[in-house]
Amino acid sequence: GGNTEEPAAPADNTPAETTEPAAETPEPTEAPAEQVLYWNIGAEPKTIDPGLNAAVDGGHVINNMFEGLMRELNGTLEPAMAESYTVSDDGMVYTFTLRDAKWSDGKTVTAQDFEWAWNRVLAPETASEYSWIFDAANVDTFQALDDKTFEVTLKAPTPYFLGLTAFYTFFPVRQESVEAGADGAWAIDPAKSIVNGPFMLDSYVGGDRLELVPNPEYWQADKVKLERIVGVMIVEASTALTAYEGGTLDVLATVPTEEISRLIAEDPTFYILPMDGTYYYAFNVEAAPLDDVNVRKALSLAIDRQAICDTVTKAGQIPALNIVAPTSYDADGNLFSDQLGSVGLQATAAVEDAQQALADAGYPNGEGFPTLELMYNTSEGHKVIAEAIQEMWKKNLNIDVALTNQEWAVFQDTRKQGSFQVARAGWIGDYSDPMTYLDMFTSTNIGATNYSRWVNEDYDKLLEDAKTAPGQERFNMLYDAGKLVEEAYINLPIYYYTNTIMVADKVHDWEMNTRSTWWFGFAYIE
Amino acid sequence: MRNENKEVLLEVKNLKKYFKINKGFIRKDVRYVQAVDDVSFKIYKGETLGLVGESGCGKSTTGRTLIRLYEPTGGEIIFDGAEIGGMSEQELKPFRKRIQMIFQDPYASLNTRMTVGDIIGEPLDIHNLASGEARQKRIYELLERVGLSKMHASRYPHEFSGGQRQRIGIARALAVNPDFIICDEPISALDVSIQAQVVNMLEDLQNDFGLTYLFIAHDLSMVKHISDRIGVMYLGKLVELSDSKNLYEKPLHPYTQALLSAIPIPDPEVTRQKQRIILEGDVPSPINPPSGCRFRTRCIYAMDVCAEIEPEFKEVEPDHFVACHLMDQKK
Amino acid sequence: MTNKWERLELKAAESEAVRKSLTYWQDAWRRLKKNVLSMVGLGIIILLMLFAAFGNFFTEWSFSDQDLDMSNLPPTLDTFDIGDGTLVYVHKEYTLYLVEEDGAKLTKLPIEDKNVMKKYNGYTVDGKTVVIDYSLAAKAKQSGDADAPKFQLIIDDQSFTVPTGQVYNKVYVLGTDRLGRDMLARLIYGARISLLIAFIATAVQFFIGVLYGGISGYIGGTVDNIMMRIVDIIATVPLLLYVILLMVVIGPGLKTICIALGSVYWVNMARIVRGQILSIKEQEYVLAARTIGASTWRIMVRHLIPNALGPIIVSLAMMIPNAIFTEAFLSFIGLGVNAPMASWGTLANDAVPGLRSYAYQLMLPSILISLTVLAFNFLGDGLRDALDPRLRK
Amino acid sequence: MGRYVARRFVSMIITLWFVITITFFLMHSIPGGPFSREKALPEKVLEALNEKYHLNDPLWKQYTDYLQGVVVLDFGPSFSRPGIFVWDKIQEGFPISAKVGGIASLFVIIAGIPAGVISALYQNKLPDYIVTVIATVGVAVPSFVVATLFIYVFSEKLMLVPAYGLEEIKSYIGPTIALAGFSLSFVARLSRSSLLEVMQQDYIRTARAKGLSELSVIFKHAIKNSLIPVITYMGPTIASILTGSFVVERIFAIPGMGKLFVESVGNRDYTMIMGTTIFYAAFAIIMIFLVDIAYGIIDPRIKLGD
Amino acid sequence: MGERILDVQNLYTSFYTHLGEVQAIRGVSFHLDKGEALGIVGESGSGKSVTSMSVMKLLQHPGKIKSGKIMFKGEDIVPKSSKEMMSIRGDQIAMIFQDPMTSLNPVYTVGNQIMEAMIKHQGLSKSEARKKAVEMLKLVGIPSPEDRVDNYPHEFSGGMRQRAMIAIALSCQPDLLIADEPTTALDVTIQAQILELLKELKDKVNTAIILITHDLGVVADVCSRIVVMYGGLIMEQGSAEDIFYEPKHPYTMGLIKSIPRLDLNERQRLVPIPGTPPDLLNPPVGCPFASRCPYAMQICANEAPKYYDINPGHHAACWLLDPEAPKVEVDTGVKRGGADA
Ligand SMILES: Nc1ncnc2c1ncn2[C@@H]1O[C@H](COP(=O)(O)OP(=O)(O)OP(=O)(O)O)[C@@H](O)[C@H]1O
Ligand SMILES: Nc1ncnc2c1ncn2[C@@H]1O[C@H](COP(=O)(O)OP(=O)(O)OP(=O)(O)O)[C@@H](O)[C@H]1O
Ligand SMILES: [Mg+2]
Ligand SMILES: [Mg+2]
Repeated sequence: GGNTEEPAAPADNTPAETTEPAAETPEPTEAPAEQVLYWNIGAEPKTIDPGLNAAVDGGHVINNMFEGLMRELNGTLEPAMAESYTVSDDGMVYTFTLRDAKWSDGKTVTAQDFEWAWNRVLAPETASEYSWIFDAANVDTFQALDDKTFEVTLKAPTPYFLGLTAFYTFFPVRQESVEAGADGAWAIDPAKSIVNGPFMLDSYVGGDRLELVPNPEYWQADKVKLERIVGVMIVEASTALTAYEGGTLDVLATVPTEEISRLIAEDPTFYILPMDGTYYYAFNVEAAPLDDVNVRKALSLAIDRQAICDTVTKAGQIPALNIVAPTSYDADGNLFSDQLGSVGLQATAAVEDAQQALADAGYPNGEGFPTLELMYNTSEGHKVIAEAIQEMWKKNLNIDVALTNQEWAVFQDTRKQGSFQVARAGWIGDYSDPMTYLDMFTSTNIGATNYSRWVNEDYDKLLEDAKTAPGQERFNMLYDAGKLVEEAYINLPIYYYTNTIMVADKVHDWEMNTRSTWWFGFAYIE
Repeated sequence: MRNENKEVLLEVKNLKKYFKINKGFIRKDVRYVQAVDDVSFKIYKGETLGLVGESGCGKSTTGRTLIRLYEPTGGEIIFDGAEIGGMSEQELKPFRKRIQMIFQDPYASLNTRMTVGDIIGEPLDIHNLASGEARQKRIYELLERVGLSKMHASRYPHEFSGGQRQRIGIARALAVNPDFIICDEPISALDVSIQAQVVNMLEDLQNDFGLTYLFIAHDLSMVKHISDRIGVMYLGKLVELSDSKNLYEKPLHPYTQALLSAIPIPDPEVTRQKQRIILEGDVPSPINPPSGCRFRTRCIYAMDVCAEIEPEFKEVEPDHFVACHLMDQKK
Repeated sequence: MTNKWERLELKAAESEAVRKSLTYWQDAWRRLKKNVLSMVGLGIIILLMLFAAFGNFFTEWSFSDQDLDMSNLPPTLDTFDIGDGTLVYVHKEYTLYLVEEDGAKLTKLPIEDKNVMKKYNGYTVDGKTVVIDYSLAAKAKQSGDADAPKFQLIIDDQSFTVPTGQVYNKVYVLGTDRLGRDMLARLIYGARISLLIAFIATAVQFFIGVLYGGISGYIGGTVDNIMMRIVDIIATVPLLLYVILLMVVIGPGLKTICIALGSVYWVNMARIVRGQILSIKEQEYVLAARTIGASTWRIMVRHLIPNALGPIIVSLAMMIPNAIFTEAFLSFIGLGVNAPMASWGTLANDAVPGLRSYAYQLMLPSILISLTVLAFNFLGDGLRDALDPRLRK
Repeated sequence: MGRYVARRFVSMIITLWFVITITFFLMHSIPGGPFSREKALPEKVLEALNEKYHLNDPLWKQYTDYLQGVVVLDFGPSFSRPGIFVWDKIQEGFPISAKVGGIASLFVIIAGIPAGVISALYQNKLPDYIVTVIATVGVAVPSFVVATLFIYVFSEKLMLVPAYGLEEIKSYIGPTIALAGFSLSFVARLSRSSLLEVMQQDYIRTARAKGLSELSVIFKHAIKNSLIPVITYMGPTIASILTGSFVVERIFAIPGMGKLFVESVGNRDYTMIMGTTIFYAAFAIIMIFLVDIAYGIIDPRIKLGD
Repeated sequence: MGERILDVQNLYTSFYTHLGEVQAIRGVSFHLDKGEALGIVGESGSGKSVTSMSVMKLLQHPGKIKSGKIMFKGEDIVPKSSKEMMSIRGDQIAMIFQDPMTSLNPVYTVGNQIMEAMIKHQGLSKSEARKKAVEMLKLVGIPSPEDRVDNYPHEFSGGMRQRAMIAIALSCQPDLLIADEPTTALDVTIQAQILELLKELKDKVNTAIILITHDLGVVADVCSRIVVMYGGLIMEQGSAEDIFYEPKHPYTMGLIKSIPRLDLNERQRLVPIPGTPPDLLNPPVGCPFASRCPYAMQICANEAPKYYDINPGHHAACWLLDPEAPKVEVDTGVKRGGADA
């Protein structure tokens, strides 16, 4: 439910606009903290057009400028543009009633705006990279029943659909605005950008910074206290950290790995937050000797994940015992990842079991085992992990491993084509559901996300069925599917990602949601 | 003996060499120094042709063009029947062994990073004339021939005095046993006793091997001593060419006359009393030489015709060529 | 002396013994030998090469041996005496190591009581309770005082903040990297790659760059124009694309690195040499060489290049570190030697992010690279002087 | 001269054309495309993108179309940043890079050459060794280390300069040092060596014989003659300094154009790769041309034409 | 006349090369008065240039003045610092270098190089100096000097460069002019012009001139006194007439004999001095000329000869002049007069 607290008239908030002498000026005697937030966005977002964006950095900015039907606050979904919604009994039809929200130019946000924005994303000529997420959300049809009513029909009951309406691809945009600047150019032009979120664009300097100011028309504008957000684009994490420690930045989204242990000890403003993502290695099941499940098992058991998290990555990562990150819950409210468990994997190395598996594969004590090639994409961080794992395999299994690395774009091709033996991979969930992980390994995704080129018809069927199954029944199918992946040892999960962020003491009420996106709507400085 | 009977070794026909000079940098003001302008002469086998003239009149340029250090702007150079004026460096290589040059500047013409032995040995290496012991021997022989000693072989050019360096240059030229040597003021940097040694040496070589020289100098006494015939240049042109004895006794061109009168005599009394024809006026620039006869601006006999018509270089007496309008008048 | 006034027979001045004549190169070598500093440079280069070749006899570790417990240990350890001469070392990450036998044995102690919230780690050593309280770190940071203690070691109610002594790390003489690998071993293996790269780069510059630039400058005119435009093309077509292509086509390895370096590394040198040649080619001694029929090749090799050696030598020496880091970059891209093998450049690269805490990891390879360049510079200076007969001491 | 410039201009155009062609085909022959993603794009979207950016035209057509665009300075839209045009991006970034780079280049010249002079004057004496050692460190420590150290010491420890951006004059110090370090050292060593060469020449003796002070002997008579290798090196170096350095801009968070190229290769942003390459190449080629012209000014004996 | 401007006393100069010490000058003494022209002649490599470089204190790198004094205007300049020399050089002592090709800076115009000393020592402005430079070029006989001032040295012919060098040296009207073979590259007409100029300087401005040359004709023309050098030593010193008509040293005689004379009409062989000059790395103990001297005696090879005064101002170092020495018939080679003029 939602109250209809109308946003106050703009004149109240902008005394500078009035020509009248400031008779009442309730200037506080003691100057309050300047409500300006300095925030490092990192690399310049490729776009901040909600429909086109496909990256986290753009998502941060968009999340503060636009608002979808729902918004996640303090871990719960709250109605946002929607004042309320109803779900049909079969869980397939969602009917949203919009609240009286306005765009930054004063026009009302209508259901047609949503319809137009969603259609835009789906139109191939828009070339939205995330348009597939409508499929993933099982969206079948949607339409504006009237100005205030928006109806979405799903192909199957989809528990995570509602969550996705808080995701930028499902955000509304204004047709006039979008048409004013092709290909998202409107979004970075303060004159053309029309938004419905708490902040609007004040200036944008490519590669350098963007500045946001409160959107006076935002439906909760009275709760917005920041007067300005300066989003700088510092790519180098150590520079940003220096600036932060020098007090010129208030919010950091990444810190250099090497600094983490120091920060943990020294800096109470350093936070480690969970993140929906898994770091793993893919085994190519078509490449000998990895075509033998025992070999894959041996390799999977022989590594000490705890040691990697403690000494190598150091950012409070959690050793991963299966591929699904511990962020989504089943219909019974159990953490899916925990419930799924693992087949023999431990946080530390299960050396004996690993050696046994290798012997079963016909390589007792690693004898006769060919040199394995482990490939990662060029990056310092990936390199150390690979080096550590290489040594663990050497030590625990007496296996020689050669490391190779490739530039990212090349690596992606290599991985999709399956011309590797072991390849690094990582997956960030697109939505809060195990499906976002399990879906990767279907045979249809060979050449895409199923790097292992693993084919299992039962698995494909289970996932297909799960798409239409309701409630816990669906999750049971997913558990079964998860077990199939685990038993095949096609992946070697290493750890679950975390977010390492820093937020200055003086900043309050900031949000980072489960999709790891910043929200400063109600933040203030004190 | 008339020259017709002799064998021509080198013939130069209408040789021209202009240098482009840019005044200013980007400005398009391109002008040409007419360093050698339409010069023709022959050199017979076994003779020495002296070339004298004012400084800057184009003597060195003539010599350097003959040996193809400069690309001729026009004209032909026929050496032993072959037109070498247009040959490529490749085709020229056999001729490089036969034509040699002694440079005017003993300082700049030696590579400071080579020992004297290597400098002299280089032509031997290039033309595969000697190697090992024989090469060493030949180097010593050459050094002694030019009045240096064996032990100089391992030193570097900068350790020598000007005259000593010039001898190194001569030794280098002699190394290949050439047929024809262009001597560009080979002895002006040498002291007199060595000059005599070198000139004697050049003469000996000529007698022994039938060498031919183009001898550029301004020491007229030495030129007279060594040359069979002498050419006199003025501002890029050959103005007189004659048998040397004849030239000194009966100079026909007014410039030659002035030149001869200016020779210093190594005798304090004589030289201090000597009557000289001091040329009046400035030396004109080869960039825009005077019209007609180039000498007319300083010639005491200058006539109107001199400014209009360029005098023809012609044989006024047997084997005596002059380019002067006075000659026409006399006839 | 009865015959003082007797006539002296004139004889050819043959008497003097002819000194053994030296060639230019022998002569240059003699001069070089007298230059102390360049001999020092040469000595360093030889030592570095010996270090690369035989250094592994001085460390029991291999470049890939890891001990994650031993990560990031510096070459010298600040120790605390916790009584009875038992020494412990507090790691930058506030963990405790037992230091025995004066640094010849290190043991990471197991944490018995770990409290992240209150920021302390508790241990039992020799029956004593030892606690590292690092909550001071945050206070120290807030105080802004760089010297403020970041932790205290509490042993039986006694607290220490200042180390009581220092011992050399005899297990890992130059310390360890973040995976607990011996720095010395890694540096030795790194030397092999980096010195090889230095050698290749020098050779490429010398044999391709010098000749190419020389020919271009000497021949001049249209040939020069074309040759130098080719250089421009090579210099401006992006190396990164080319390298990626090489990686895909040929695959990673030293050979590919050689090809990558070889195809671009001479460009600067070619330009410099050409510039020099342009200014010396009209000199009379070059003309003189032409009149004796010297081939272009000969003029280049004997006359022009020796007279352009100054900048050539400087470039050779100065481009060495550049090559070393280019190799690191190529390795990073995936072209070069594979991890865990590392060159000096890679070691330096990898150590930069950890600069604040583990500066020695950056210093060591940097010092070696600098030393190499310095040695080459001194040798080069001496060589330059020695090759110019006009300059002599 | 005029003819030389004209001829040179033609050859510069041809050079540029070669650079464009080679880069174009190189770029298309390496794996990965602008739209390959970890999670493959739906067929229809990919189709639409390829259609939009003409990537499904035959390669030669893409090539000729691109060439036609370049002629009218149309470098096309960025493939990875929708709505952004390559030329705009370059125009935005270049002035910033050029400003930092210009200061760095100036610094290279006004500090590098005098350092070389001092080194040469005190050949094999203490100042020479000091310069040599500093120059060695200058080339042996790469710019990313210099930059990181600078920020660590001056921004973090001493808090003297801001860690990022270019708002204050002081902010230029770090990038300048990081950018100039290598070249400065190189120039110092190069000028030392060629100065030593020149100081041996006879005309230096002539200059001394005129009673000129040692300083004017050096600055007037020796330096100019010794400049050839220095400006040879400086020409292309200035081009690359002015067009920005990826590493330095990244570390000091300068919104210049140095970052564009490396980023665009990572993204396989074809038009951006081409645009930055062409821009840099054209710039470098012009600088090299200027160097050749400078040869003629410095040393009148050098004739490049004919 | 009479004011002593230069007095070189017992000068030793050596080059310390890696092969050893090249003793280029071994005890040279001579002096020079204002307005006087002293000629130095001698074998190539005998130390003429080194002597003059020593006076300028511009010896090349391994060269050092070992001992001796160089009194310039009564002051010894040997111990002077290079800073002090700076104000003397170019202004009070000027020098024309032997080698015109490499002595001019290739990258500056000739005019620029002439102007320099004038701007420095006479404080002329640029345009004044330029005007003066044009004048100087004209003075030394360069055609169309207005154009030529802007030429670079390599655009000049050898002789023109030499004249440019002369112009530089003369530009500040020095008190002492050292001319090291100033006319070797010049043709006779220009040479005559230059010699005229030198004479004029000497007579009108009272410039003292040291003229180094091996063209005895030139010395005969200009110099009143002559020094004959050989192997780093002075062999004979005297007035021009003494040297030309009364040579007492066999080397001087040899020198005179080897000159070809225009007035000797028949083409005949020149008479050079046979042999090679001594190696100054290990100079002979006795007379350096002994090995080439037709009159050499045992003593010549073993003991350096003393100077014997023949008459005031004329002395020579030769054992033949020793009163004890046996009298020998010498062919002095002198042929007086008889020119075509
Ligand atoms: N830089 C040097 N290093 C070693 N020896 C040198 C050097 N300069 C001159 N000499 C030696 O000093 C001696 C005297 O040389 P100097 O140049 O004075 O001769 P010179 O009388 O001027 O001869 P010339 O008439 O040929 O110029 C010569 O034997 C020469 O080899
Ligand atoms: N490279 C050049 N560029 C331009 N002009 C030149 C060049 N070389 C020579 N000249 C000019 O050509 C003319 C003839 O020069 P050349 O050297 O042939 O004279 P020369 O007769 O040898 O004189 P000298 O007896 O003084 O050596 C001179 O005016 C000179 O300035
Ligand atoms: Mg000449
Ligand atoms: Mg001399």
